[in-house]
Amino acid sequence: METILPIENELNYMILPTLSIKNLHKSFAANEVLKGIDLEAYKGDVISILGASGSGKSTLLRCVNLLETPSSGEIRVNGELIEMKQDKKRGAVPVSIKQVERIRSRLAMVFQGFNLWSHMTVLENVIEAPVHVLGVPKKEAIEKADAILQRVGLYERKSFYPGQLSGGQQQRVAIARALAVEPEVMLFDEPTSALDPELVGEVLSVMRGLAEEGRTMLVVTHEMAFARDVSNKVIFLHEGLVEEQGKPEDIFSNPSSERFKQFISSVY
Amino acid sequence: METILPIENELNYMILPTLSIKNLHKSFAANEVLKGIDLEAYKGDVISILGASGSGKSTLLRCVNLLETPSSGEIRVNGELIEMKQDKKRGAVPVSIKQVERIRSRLAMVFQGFNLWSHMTVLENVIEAPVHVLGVPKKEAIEKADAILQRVGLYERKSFYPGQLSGGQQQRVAIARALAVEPEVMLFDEPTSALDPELVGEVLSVMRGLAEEGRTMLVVTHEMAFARDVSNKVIFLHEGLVEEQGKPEDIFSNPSSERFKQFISSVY
Amino acid sequence: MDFSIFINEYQFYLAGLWTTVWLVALSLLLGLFIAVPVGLLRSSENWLIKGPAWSFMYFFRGTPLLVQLFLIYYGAAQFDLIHETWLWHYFQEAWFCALLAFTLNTGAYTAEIIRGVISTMPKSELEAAKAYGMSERQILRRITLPNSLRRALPAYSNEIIFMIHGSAIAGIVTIVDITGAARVVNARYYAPFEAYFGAALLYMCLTFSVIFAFKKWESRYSTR
Amino acid sequence: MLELQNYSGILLEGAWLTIQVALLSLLLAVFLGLLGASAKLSHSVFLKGIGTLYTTLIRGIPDLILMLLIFFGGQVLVNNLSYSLNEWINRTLTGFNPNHEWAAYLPDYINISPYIAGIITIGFIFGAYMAETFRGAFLAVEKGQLEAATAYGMNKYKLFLRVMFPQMMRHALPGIGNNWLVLLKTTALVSVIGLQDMVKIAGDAGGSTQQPFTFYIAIALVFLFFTSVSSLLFSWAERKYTIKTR
Amino acid sequence: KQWTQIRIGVEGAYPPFSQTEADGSVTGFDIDIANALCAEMKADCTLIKQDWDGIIPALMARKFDAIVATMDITEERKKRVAFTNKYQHIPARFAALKGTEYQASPAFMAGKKVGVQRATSMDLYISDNYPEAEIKRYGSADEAYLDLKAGRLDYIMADSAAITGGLLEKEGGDKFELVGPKLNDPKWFGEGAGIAVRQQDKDLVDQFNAAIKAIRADGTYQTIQDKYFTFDVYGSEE
Ligand SMILES: Nc1ncnc2c1ncn2[C@@H]1O[C@H](COP(=O)(O)OP(=O)(O)OP(=O)(O)O)[C@@H](O)[C@H]1O
Ligand SMILES: Nc1ncnc2c1ncn2[C@@H]1O[C@H](COP(=O)(O)OP(=O)(O)OP(=O)(O)O)[C@@H](O)[C@H]1O
Ligand SMILES: [Mg+2]
Ligand SMILES: [Mg+2]
Repeated sequence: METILPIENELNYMILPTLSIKNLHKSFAANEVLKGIDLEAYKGDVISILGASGSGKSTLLRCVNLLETPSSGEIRVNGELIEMKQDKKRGAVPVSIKQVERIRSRLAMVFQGFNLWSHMTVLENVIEAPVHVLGVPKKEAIEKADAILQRVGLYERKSFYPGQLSGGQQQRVAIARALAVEPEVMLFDEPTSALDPELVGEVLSVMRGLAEEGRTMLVVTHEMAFARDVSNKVIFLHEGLVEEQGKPEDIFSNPSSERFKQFISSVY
Repeated sequence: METILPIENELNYMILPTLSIKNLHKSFAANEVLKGIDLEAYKGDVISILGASGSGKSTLLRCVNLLETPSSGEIRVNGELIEMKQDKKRGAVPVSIKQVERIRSRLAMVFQGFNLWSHMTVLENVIEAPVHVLGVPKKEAIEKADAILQRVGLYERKSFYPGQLSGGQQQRVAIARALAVEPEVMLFDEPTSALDPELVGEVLSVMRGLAEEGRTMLVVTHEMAFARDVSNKVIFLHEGLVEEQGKPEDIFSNPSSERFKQFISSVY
Repeated sequence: MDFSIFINEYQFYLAGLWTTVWLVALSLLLGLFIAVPVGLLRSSENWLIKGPAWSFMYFFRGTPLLVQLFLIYYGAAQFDLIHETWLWHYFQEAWFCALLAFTLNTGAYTAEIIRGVISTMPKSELEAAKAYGMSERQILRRITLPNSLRRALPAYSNEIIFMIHGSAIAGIVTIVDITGAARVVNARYYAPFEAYFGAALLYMCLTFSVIFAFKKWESRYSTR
Repeated sequence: MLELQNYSGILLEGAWLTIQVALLSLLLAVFLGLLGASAKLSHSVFLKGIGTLYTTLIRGIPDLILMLLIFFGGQVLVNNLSYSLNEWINRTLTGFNPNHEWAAYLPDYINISPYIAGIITIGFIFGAYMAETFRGAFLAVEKGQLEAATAYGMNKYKLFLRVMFPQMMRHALPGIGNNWLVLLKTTALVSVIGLQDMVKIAGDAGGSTQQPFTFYIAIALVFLFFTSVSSLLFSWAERKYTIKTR
Repeated sequence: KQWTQIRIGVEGAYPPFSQTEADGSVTGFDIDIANALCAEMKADCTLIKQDWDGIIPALMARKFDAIVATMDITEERKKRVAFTNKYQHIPARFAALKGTEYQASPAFMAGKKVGVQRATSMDLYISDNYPEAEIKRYGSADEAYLDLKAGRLDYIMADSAAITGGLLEKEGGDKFELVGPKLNDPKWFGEGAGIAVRQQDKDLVDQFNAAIKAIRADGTYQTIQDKYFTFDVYGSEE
């Protein structure tokens, strides 16, 4: 059942970061949303990204897998630099779309609204990328998908369509879909904001499981409790910059930034 | 500005309850959702209704103003019984639709999705019921509406259409519309579930203001903090019955029901 | 191409244009009078009320306008009830037959538009109206109708354009509308391309004015 | 009624012709519609212009006029074109070889029968309406669905085939159904350019027998039958293709 | 150039010259003549049915090479197409309900409803001579007969033989009669009906002219005429 073996965290700090972002800038027209973000994630890291609405959290995640093209900066996945060049009209653009597609297939995004493909069953959603992007033989992909679905507790629903599932179930399918590509890094954009409190609990416990397994994860979240209890690093974005960062046990009890102090006090 | 004077709570316990529900049952076909609910709200009461998804919270609220007709049971508003008779085809139906319309005009519902009338401006939404249902002269209604809008901070937007407002603003218009009919009881159905954390804070603070003013309110909510800090009574629905009820300070620290204990522990 | 034809015969075309305009405008107006009650009846739950409205709409939306026109124009004379009574006074006129066919046709289509917007009226807004104690009639007058009217505009502007297009068949039953004029000009000069091109230009002016007017009207609502 | 029986054979043939014309035009319309929608959605200003011109012009001109224009004007255009191409080839060849003898390399005329003209015209007209339907359907596909595909590394082509197209069809189906019903009724107009379809036959028969009402009501019923069957088929298809929900 | 393959346009709604049968085939005087001419010329002919309205444009658009459809040889048409010699010549007449008065004066005809087939020589005649009349133009003569019977028209005007064959001798035709004089003023009605071809196809005109002469001479024409008419439809020999 266990498809990925947990790896000791300490060991990995000595080797390459799985994901490294250097001096990332992103503007929409005249509006500079990200003003130089640095971030490194090592294998097994679970990084929570906090910030007020509009602070650029989603934009940051979307830049990582190039759903948005950054204005400037460096992104490396497992040491491989995504090559970019300046284009007069469109700003920075990737040099090789092939490379981007390959790198995207190693990152997996779990969208806020899940974005499951509504014309495919649960199983089809999960095997789509392995079969049609990675070229895994269909039979093999199904076997693996079955195992993953079992794990997130959805094996019985595998021939349902997304519209027939509850929010929490859809969220778990989205996670299963992401797991199926054995990603280097999983990106979560507010994975619980549309769920009711009981479902929130359900989803967070699945994510906690992934963390324990040693998955590398970037999680945009409003759940302080999750940031505090599950992640090993917290980043607080404010006005396009990393305003505060550190281990959760440190920064929640001892915030250095005024703005962060205010932020955590305003959240119920 | 202050249109309604706060009244001492203690005084009111001696007189009639504003809203009283006795042994309310409601079935959809074979599915009995409410299995005998009793509830009394006195002037100035703020009652939070908690419960898992599907436990019948919305159904209860909708029965109160007869958007659903109860299968059996008694509903009294200010002592006046809503008369019902048994109809072979449709179950219990109100005897006099006139009476129902009159009683509805004394209750005001704030819907989860706001349900503002999209073809009317903010001001028109607010004066619609006073002018066309209660027969208040238009000029007078506008004056009062202006005062209410000022209070919820939307006076400047009064000639906007709902589609031009943000979620939090729409929510406040919905509250203003409810206030304008000077209702005996305000019914809120998950007033914050669709909002982001900062807007949640904004809306809750408006509601807290209403509570301090001595409004009678029934609030279906997932916000434990609201239930704890603002309401003076909490009801927990489970399988169609009131499983736990009491003052928030008592039941949160000292829940008697196993199920309620579990429910509050699952909520972050 | 020889555009002198179009220039020589422009008065003829203008007369045709006028015929098209009043024929279509009058049909639309009368059609609307039929459509509102029929659309409301069709929205009823009761089959006794809904049935006749349904059959009317079913027939006129299910068959070609051309066939409807032929049925009325050529078919009417087959019935003594029409042919031998005062009714014939009207039915013998081609314009009356065309007006009747167009009116019934657009009436049926417009009724469907009305039924559609009423049935897609946001339930939530109706519930809000109920919750504030409005009576059924008040809800219809204050909420359903004004809200629906606005949503019906785009579909109705389409219906007007279809009606302008559809009216081109009036020329087939001796009416000298734009198409009729083009046919006569074609017959006179044996120059179909020029004759029909002229007609096409006039129709384009008509439809684009309608589209433009409705864009203006709709833009008043667009930001809401 | 006897007359109706006498003519029933040829009326049925006419009905069959109506169906053929309608189906073939539908095919052409879907093809042109996809092209038109792609053009309108493309980033090229030129293609966009062509697409917009196409859909706008068609919306401006009645079907009947277009039909007359294409049937008569189009024929003249095509034949003059092939005629002058022939001339041109011959002249060039004479340039190389003065002894060259004039010959028709392209057909001297291309006969556009009312059948073909009807199909082309109706297909061309409804291609424009289909283009609008498809464009709307493409735009109705949720952006998130496409982003998910991009995020999982699909290329443009796979994205179109695996996600865009199947999702688009679902949004397009009601529009296609509507267009089909209108198209079916528009085939009645081909009688005007002389095709022996139901309407034309009913007209001729009504004229000869002096019972136009009988014949027209008969074909009205046939049309009702066609439209009803189509509606049933389409609502079945829509049910089949709607995304399943709770 | 000798033509061996000829496509001929016919109308199919102008009995007895051409009419459409219940099975969809076309028959009539024009059809028989066309077939006889083709046999005479040893040409392979295809008959193509075309509404009167578009028959000349269709010829010019090369939909077919010749028109055999009782088309009067008029100056107006000669500007567009070439004609063979006539192959028949029948005067035009008015028809109306029995007992209807008719006077050949513009004042009398003012406001009267007259039906004609669009783009015929009759159309032109009425337009020029009775501009005050309410002229209703139809795509085919059959449609005009229908409206006359229905009472929408006071008069119709067409070739006398066509009226006889298409209206008077048909069911319900006994209520109507021909009125007014025979009309054959060459100004409007030309010198009879000929076969129209494109102006550049002079060789085809010659071919047809020879064939017409031949079938007149060998009795084929007479046989065909007797099948449809009891009188001479050719008129005087040139
Ligand atoms: N495509 C875009 N074009 C222009 N501006 C954009 C675009 N996407 C985002 N922005 C702007 O960038 C800023 C950051 O947006 P982003 O979605 O990253 O915020 P966020 O931190 O995810 O907020 P939330 O918590 O509300 O999701 C906002 O001010 C937004 O208006
Ligand atoms: N119109 C209806 N017809 C049939 N069943 C219904 C209807 N409305 C509600 N129900 C059922 O009644 C039960 C209670 O529904 P209700 O909407 O009251 O739940 P709730 O407590 O408000 O849940 P949530 O927190 O998800 O809004 C559910 O099982 C639901 O399926
Ligand atoms: Mg975001
Ligand atoms: Mg609810």
